[in-house]
Amino acid sequence: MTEITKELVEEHGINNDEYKFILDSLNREPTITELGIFSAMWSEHCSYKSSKNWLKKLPTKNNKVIQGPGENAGVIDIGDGDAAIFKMESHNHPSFIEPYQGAATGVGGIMRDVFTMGARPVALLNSIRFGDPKHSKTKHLLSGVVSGIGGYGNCMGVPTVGGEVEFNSCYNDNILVNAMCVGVAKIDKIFYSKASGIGNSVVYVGSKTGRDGIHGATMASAEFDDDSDEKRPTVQVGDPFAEKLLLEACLELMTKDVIIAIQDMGAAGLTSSAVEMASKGDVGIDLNLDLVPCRESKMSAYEIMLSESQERMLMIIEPDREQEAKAVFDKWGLDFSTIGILTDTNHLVINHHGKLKAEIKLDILESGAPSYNRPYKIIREPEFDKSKVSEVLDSSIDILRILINSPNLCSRRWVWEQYDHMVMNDTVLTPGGDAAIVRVHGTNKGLAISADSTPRYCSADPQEGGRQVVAESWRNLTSVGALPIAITDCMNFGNPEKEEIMGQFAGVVSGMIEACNTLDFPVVSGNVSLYNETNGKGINPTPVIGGVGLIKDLNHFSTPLIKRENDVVILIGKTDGYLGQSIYAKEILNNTSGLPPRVNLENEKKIGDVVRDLINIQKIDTVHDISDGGLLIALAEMCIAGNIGVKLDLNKEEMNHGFLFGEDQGRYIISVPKSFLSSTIKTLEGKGIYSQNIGETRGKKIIINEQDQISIETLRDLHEKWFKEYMEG
Amino acid sequence: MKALVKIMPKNGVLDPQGKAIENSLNQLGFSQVGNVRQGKIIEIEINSNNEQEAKKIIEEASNKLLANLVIEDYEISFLKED
Amino acid sequence: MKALVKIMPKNGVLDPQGKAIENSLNQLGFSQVGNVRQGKIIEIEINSNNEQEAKKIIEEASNKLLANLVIEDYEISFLKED
Amino acid sequence: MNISVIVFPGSNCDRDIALSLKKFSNKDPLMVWHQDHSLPESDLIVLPGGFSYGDYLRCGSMAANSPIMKEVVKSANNGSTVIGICNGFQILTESGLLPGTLIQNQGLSFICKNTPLKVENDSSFFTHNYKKDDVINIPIAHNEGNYYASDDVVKDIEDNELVAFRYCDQDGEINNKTNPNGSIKNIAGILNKNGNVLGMMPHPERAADSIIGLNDGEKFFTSIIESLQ
Ligand SMILES: Nc1ncnc2c1ncn2[C@@H]1O[C@H](COP(=O)(O)OP(=O)(O)O)[C@@H](O)[C@H]1O
Ligand SMILES: [Mg+2]
Repeated sequence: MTEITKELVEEHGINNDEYKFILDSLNREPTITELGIFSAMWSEHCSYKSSKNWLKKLPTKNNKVIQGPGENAGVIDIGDGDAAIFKMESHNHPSFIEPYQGAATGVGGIMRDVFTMGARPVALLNSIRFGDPKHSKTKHLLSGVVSGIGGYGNCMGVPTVGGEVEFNSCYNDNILVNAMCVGVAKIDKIFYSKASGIGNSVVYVGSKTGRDGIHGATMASAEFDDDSDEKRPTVQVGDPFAEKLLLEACLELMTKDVIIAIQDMGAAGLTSSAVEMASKGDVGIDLNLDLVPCRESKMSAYEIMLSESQERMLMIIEPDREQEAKAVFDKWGLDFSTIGILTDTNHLVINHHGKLKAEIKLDILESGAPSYNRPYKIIREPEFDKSKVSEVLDSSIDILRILINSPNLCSRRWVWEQYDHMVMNDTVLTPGGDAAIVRVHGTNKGLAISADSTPRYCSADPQEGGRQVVAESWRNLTSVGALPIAITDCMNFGNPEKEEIMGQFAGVVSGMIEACNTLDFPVVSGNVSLYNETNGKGINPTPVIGGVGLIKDLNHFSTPLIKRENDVVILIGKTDGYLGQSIYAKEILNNTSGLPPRVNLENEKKIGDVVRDLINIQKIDTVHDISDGGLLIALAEMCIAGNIGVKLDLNKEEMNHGFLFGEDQGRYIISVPKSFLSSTIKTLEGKGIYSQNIGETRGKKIIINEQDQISIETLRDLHEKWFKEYMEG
Repeated sequence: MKALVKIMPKNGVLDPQGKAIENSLNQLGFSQVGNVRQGKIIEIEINSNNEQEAKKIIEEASNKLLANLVIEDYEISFLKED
Repeated sequence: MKALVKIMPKNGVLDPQGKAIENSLNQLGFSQVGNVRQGKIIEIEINSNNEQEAKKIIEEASNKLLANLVIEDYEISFLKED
Repeated sequence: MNISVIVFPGSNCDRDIALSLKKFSNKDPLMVWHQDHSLPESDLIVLPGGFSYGDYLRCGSMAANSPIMKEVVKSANNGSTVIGICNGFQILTESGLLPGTLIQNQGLSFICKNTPLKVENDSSFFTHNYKKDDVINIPIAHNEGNYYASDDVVKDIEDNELVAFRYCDQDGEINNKTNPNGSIKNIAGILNKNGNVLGMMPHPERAADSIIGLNDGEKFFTSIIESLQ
């Protein structure tokens, strides 16, 4: 028997107090298998020990939420008996170690979270962040991650419809790979993970268990250092084909009334799925590991319990329905094995080769899990220093040329053309818009989905940043005409044991709470990834928001693409020309300090609600929100997409870089046929919303006050140039 | 000289392709077929008469580019020109 | 017994992967590297002590499934158990 | 009129193509499982897109060896009409119903985009509602769509006017720049000599729905349904 030494306990990431609690609760020393189980369950990744006291303050309910956080994914009501089920998850560290497989298995994992609840996945998104483009690893990591995401999603036949890509040197050694999946199910056919029925069978289905990713859960929570290369555990390799079969088999079995509870084996594999299912149902669980289908010979109980082999699920079913269930998995050529039973002991009991390997009272693992109120300090940047702005003499068009061809504003076509974004034939709005639109199959309604974060704002002012990320997601959904319903989030931060990092977390969450409340946009699922830090250098705080909204009638939605000449271009929302934390400040002024633009949440809501009405009721079909890069970038994107120019007519005070490139929040650009103009203005004025006509759609150029101009063709070439040249050069 | 780099998935690393081929062969009635693993082979013409030197070059190329050492092992051999 | 099937693109058949590797190696400064071709290698455990028989089986498997004779050639060899 | 759509493990455009066929024929196609040893009576057999058997080994190679493909090959050789789209095209070449093969895209990555095609053959069972030299926009989505065949095979295909579609640009130009994947002679789809088997990489089922915003694939379906009537 393995001796449990102090070092071994430490290696498992369990601190002194935690270990003492284990000894006291068990009244004996743990076995090595038990130590592994504690280590996995109490890792930051599974236990949320640094974050849960903050997370529980987030609003999680509105009249559409069916299931908030706590299940495999969140569930909202989208009408007609349909539910949308969604979640986002990080796979940051694995993707840094092996970009292709790390990203691929991230996509595989998030899809299982969704179909384990009975939903067919209908859309994938990804939010990916890399270091400086000039950093030696960036290109390799990016190309591996993108092909991994595509490799898995494409094979599954689920369209990847949106996402975001950012470059920033803070991610040089800590890339972020967050994947989101949205599925659709019938409300009365949703499956949950709460085990029930003493004597019911615990059934393992899917691929066999190997030594993949053992200690993956602890790895995901441990800071990297320079010799992480050495400690590298076996990487998980994804098998999208196996997952496609698993998906079809699970959905087929779910049409029958056989499954009592089901959960995928994600981080911490069999351990977390068994413990969580039993704990939720307040029952005990006995497992016989001899019955677990293994890929390798001589796997130990420790290894079987902690393996993170992919494409596996755990189900609870009644013993007399096993044959019926097995027939389905046989048809799809997947393993099916009854590996245990539910008991009334409230213990997790594990046997292997006729020996007792673990016996732990479940509430020690779950409610006994540590939870920390870590000290925090919220740090904000000083006010933005405007004095240098006036020194910039370049013409607006010259600046537009630079920005539209810069790493963070150029087109991401190189990325999304590698993703099948059309399979399933329901992608109404493909990548390139503010939000993707996916038709709910067989209906005339659509889901609008987007994934967003603005880490530089969060870093400069965590609370303002927290408000902004939620508002931006809401705005992106609103821009296509959807009613935003709820979000999933993925909170990527540095080491929470540092006060200022914990302060970022606390600040961002507080800001998010305000925005979620005001915008009635609650959080229904999410994920936290901490310790994104190498050699003491953390990433920018990066809360990625995955928003989902509903378009009731697909005859009316809008896109940024300019559709006609002679439309009036209207800028909605007040422009102050604030340049703090803008892309302009970074790229042109080389200034990354200063506060980000403010978000006025009440105003945000008022404006967005009217924009949505304009789309749904007054049939405005061309809308774009203003985000990174400001007004002129947003206009350029609209012109490029529609291949129609705009003649801008600005007054003198507006002819400055602040007006054209500032990132004031809560603004939209719409393009309105003249026949709709008076009713549009009336609606806006009626609600007391500031708007101004800034020009007309016309020709093939952007022309500012008859002086400066650039052709759409040139703009498009610039927009498409950087990414392709970077990756292929 | 021609170098041959044989790249196989590391022991213990899942090899979905190999597994799929194995299943397919079994279904086609090749009952004698057991475990199957799939790897890559890369043939490189190299301008050198010195096997020692060539080996060093190919090793470097394998480490840098050809093999993914996180999940793959490689083996180098040489074919003399014919 | 373990059979090794080495599958290479036929001469004259386009090999985009080989070409891409060649370009990358040249870009990385491996100036001695000439033509590169990429193929597959499939390791098959086979339940037979008779190399003759095993070879027949593997040949059949290669013709039927493992290789696409329109564009690929294959070569079979055997590894003795160790 | 009976249409059969063959479903392989890993097929993922089976539902999409079935829906398009239903839309134009008003009848649900039969979904046939790869393990079946007999084909239902069918006027048209469709091999859908996707990643049959994970596309492991070579795309389409394992599907070509499945029990149902024996029946499909027999039936095609007896004159039944067969369409293979994307992965289905790969299965058709792997099973010898069409010449040549599809190798990895020249750029080595998966490509999903709406692509202009030039209609080359406007008299076939599958394409007669188009006019020769029409430029139509149909999405592609593949990693191995680079059509390859030996010179004499290509000559034979061209001499017999068996090229159905070629990749081009919006003006119908056919050259290297308008070739998304490296296919020889920009070939996107071909017919067999008897004209009863068509393989193509582009997905017409993704271009036959006004809400999706693409409809150049409609004539493909109306051609087929009219031919079947
Ligand atoms: N990794 C990605 N995968 C798929 N689509 C992407 C990705 N990155 C960006 N996109 C798409 O490119 C478009 C522009 O993205 P972004 O600039 O982040 O939009 P916004 O400012 O409206 O949030 C969006 O439609 C987005 O979905
Ligand atoms: Mg937007």
